[in-house]
Amino acid sequence: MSVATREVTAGETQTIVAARRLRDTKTVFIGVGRPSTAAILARMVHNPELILVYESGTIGAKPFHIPLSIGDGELAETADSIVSVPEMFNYWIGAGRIDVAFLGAAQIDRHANLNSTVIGEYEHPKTRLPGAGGAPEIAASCGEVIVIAPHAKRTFVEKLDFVTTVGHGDGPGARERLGFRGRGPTAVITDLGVLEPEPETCELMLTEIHPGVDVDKVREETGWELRVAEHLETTEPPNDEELEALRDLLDR
Amino acid sequence: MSVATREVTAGETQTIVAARRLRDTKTVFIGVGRPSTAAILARMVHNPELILVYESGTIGAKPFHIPLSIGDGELAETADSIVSVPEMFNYWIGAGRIDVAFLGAAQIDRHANLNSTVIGEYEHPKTRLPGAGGAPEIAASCGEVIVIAPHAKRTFVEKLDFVTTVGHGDGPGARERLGFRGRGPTAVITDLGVLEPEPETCELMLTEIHPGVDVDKVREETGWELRVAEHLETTEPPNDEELEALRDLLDR
Amino acid sequence: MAELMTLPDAIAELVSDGDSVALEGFTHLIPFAAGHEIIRQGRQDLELIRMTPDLLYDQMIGIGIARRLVFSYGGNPGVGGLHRFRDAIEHDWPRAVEIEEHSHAGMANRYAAGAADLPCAVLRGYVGTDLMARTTVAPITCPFTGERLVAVPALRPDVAIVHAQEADREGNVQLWGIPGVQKEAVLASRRSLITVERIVDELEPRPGGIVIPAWVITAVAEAPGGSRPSYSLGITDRDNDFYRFWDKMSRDREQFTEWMNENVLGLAKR
Amino acid sequence: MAELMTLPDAIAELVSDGDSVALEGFTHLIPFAAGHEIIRQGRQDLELIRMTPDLLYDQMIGIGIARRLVFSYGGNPGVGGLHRFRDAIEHDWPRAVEIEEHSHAGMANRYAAGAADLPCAVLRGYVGTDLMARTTVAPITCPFTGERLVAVPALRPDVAIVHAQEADREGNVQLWGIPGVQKEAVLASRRSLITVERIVDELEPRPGGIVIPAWVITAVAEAPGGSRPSYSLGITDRDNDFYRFWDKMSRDREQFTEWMNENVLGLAKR
Repeated sequence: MSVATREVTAGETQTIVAARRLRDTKTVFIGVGRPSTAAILARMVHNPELILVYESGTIGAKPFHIPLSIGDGELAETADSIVSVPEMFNYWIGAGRIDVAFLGAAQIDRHANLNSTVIGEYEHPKTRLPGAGGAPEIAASCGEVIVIAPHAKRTFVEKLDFVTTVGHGDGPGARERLGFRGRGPTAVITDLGVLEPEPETCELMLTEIHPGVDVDKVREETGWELRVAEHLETTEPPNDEELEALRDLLDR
Repeated sequence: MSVATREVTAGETQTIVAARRLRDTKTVFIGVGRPSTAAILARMVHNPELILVYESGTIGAKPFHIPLSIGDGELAETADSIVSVPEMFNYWIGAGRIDVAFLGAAQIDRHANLNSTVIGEYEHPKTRLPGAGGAPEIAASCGEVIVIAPHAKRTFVEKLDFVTTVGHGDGPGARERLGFRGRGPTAVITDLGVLEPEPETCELMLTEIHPGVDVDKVREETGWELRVAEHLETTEPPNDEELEALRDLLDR
Repeated sequence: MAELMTLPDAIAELVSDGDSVALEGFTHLIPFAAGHEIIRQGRQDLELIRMTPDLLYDQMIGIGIARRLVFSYGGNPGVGGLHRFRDAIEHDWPRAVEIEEHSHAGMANRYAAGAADLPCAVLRGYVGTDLMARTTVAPITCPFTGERLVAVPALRPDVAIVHAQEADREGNVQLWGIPGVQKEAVLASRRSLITVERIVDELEPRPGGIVIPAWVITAVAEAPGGSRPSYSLGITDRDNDFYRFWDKMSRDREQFTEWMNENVLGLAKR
Repeated sequence: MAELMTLPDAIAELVSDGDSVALEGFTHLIPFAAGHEIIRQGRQDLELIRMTPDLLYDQMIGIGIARRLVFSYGGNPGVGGLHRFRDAIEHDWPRAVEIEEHSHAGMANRYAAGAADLPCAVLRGYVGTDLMARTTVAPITCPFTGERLVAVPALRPDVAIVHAQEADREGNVQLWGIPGVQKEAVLASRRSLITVERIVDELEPRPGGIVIPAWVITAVAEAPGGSRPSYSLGITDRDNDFYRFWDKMSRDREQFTEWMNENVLGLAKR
């Protein structure tokens, strides 16, 4: 199907923007879903040398299809090396060998801290979420973290119900005080735009907005008084190569 | 060459007595030299199911030849499983999975503590020995330890120049106080006889003497007032099968 | 030495009511057949330990045989949540389940400490999170640098159950592909059962092959297809459609119960 | 990413005077060729780290380029002692060498801690021995059980040098057979050089094969036979006769010096 014939969706833009972030990245750590799609797309279009690392222990996986789980057979069959889970977390993640980690979350606060544990009280949750998985140590140790999440008021909240993963904690100096090696979240990529921590305060600020999205809409979908960058960029629209590659990938 | 035509040497008796000790053993941890020869002989004659574990990480090795080093290629080629050195010491030795460990030493005291570090002062040694290797943790963790050493006054000493490896420490209760899991040395097999710790005192006592050896000779070659068992056994002489197997093994 | 048994005999002999049981397999080689046999034999009050509960523990929790759950990620990988796991925690259905949750790094190191028979493991983790106050970890200081680290307690399950591709007749087991924490789980546990796709005369060494010697395994049972809907690399494929199906079907308590009755308990449709 | 270099260039670039250098290989895959190149290039005042110094460090110590030695077993495996190692410690010939010795368990865990970039590792060991007072270990208490354990400090060498069977043109390395602590040594070090028997177009996965990805390696250099008189499983055999020859020859300082001049430094016989 020719590219022209189909509207670009917000999700497509979000995935492509995430993929572009990996242009100069050596190694990326990815969970399943959109992050995995974005990383595979980046290998196809922006950075063929990109090394994909999955927490299942597959290092340098080269999947042709988008895996459903982080441990699909194709990841094992195409990996440069497969290691045990203890080795993955001790020798590879904990040691800080990964440049960029893609993470998702059910709740994000203004300092890019993440909740993937519960909505409501821990003892009597309204919604019990999957939990931490590898996220706390991944966010502490990887070179930088890029959060990928749908932009909605229930996701971008004033206060997390539970701090599963520390982004920038309570602001400047928090990560240093906690002894974290990585720089933490450098961007939150949503279906409306891109938020980046403002250097002085580590507070997420809207720095990029996707084509056709209204700033008020972004403010509306953010649970705190969202700051907007003085020079708000508009996302460069997905080009034909990116769109064709993404749609081809999704059709496989 | 027929067995009859050759005298049984003291060394042959020592090796065969050590091999016999493995008759009902499931797993044995061995260094090189006589211990390795004894364990391979035990697999040939006394216990074909015996599992040989070398600190090089080769588990279930089935060498046809006596290896010179603990890492000879034949050990790797015949092993059921090969693991890294950290895994060997953490998951296998430290966890106490090995029943019997054969150890040697340059000095042994009455409580079967061992020195393989220095003769003389540590700072200015008369003789610098190889050092600890795996011995301290092997002796602490394996089910029991069998020491194999030549019986000589300079080896069986009143006081060690350096405690490299704890046998029975200062006597009863010492191992428990140190938190060791294994029973420690259960026998010291020499070219003159067999010494075993006397239960009440944990002091090595001569319990078995090799054929044709005089007790006074053993006393003479022991650096402390050696106690002799009330009912001193005489070692059952090597039989033809044992001798033929040992000599065949050494000729390979 | 590992004893070769039928799966029913192995479960009957190794797993008792109230045991702490670790059925491991990180996405790959999940021992579904063994878990279903535990359900069929009506074991109760189990402490279920597993990094990623996955569909198997969703089934065991939903059927009501779990007293306690120790885990680090309770999701349906790539699909969403686990509805029986959620229902048990959110609404105590069919019974209340006590939980202890960790991070993957913590759980992996807890198994490694158990395999080394050490009381704890040391790592950098948990700090700054609300998890720290909700789980069993403790601060520990490096005596050389003074750095504050975190200790996690060793895991020592009563029984570990894992699935592998093959075993020989002596009970030596070989698995390949994603190894997860299976070796650690087996070595950390008091008893262990390994189900295998096939029994062979001799294990042929393979790339990525990990051999677990028979003498550290309690029992081996043949269970062809025993990891479905997970997979055994080179022998069966992961049934991704089933993982998607489970997400829809298992939302409803009655549908779930019916499905379990028909497909696991082998009871006739009402 | 690993850079493919000649061995002389790699040593020139990676190893400087005064560096702490770990040339690892547990009996198998000992990087003799790289060690000899370090000697030829006249590096000085090195801190040599290695579980089993073996003949290679006996040569480096005997030639006088070691300022300090960190080790756990300084013997000629199956043959006896190391005479140059002894002479240096007993008589400061050709120079005094500071030593720090550990047990194998301690050294292995020190490398593992380094590979995980943790400041220390915890184990059961050393207690009751005189070693404890002579080396860098520290008591540490399990916060859960109160058990007294021992901590050892992580090893973080400036350079790790190991030998492997093969690498591809991107610098991905595969080794098989006894893996020792090579992977840990490479991951624990600031820089790393891996010498290989051969460079191949593509690494063919093998039983027991361990692949170290190019992106954690600094340099790869082709050095056929580079582990002799140690061995590279499947390619060269261990030269046990040489290990026996070394025991006799190396007892004498002059013979040793002459042998090194002829066979390593490539100087004409006097």
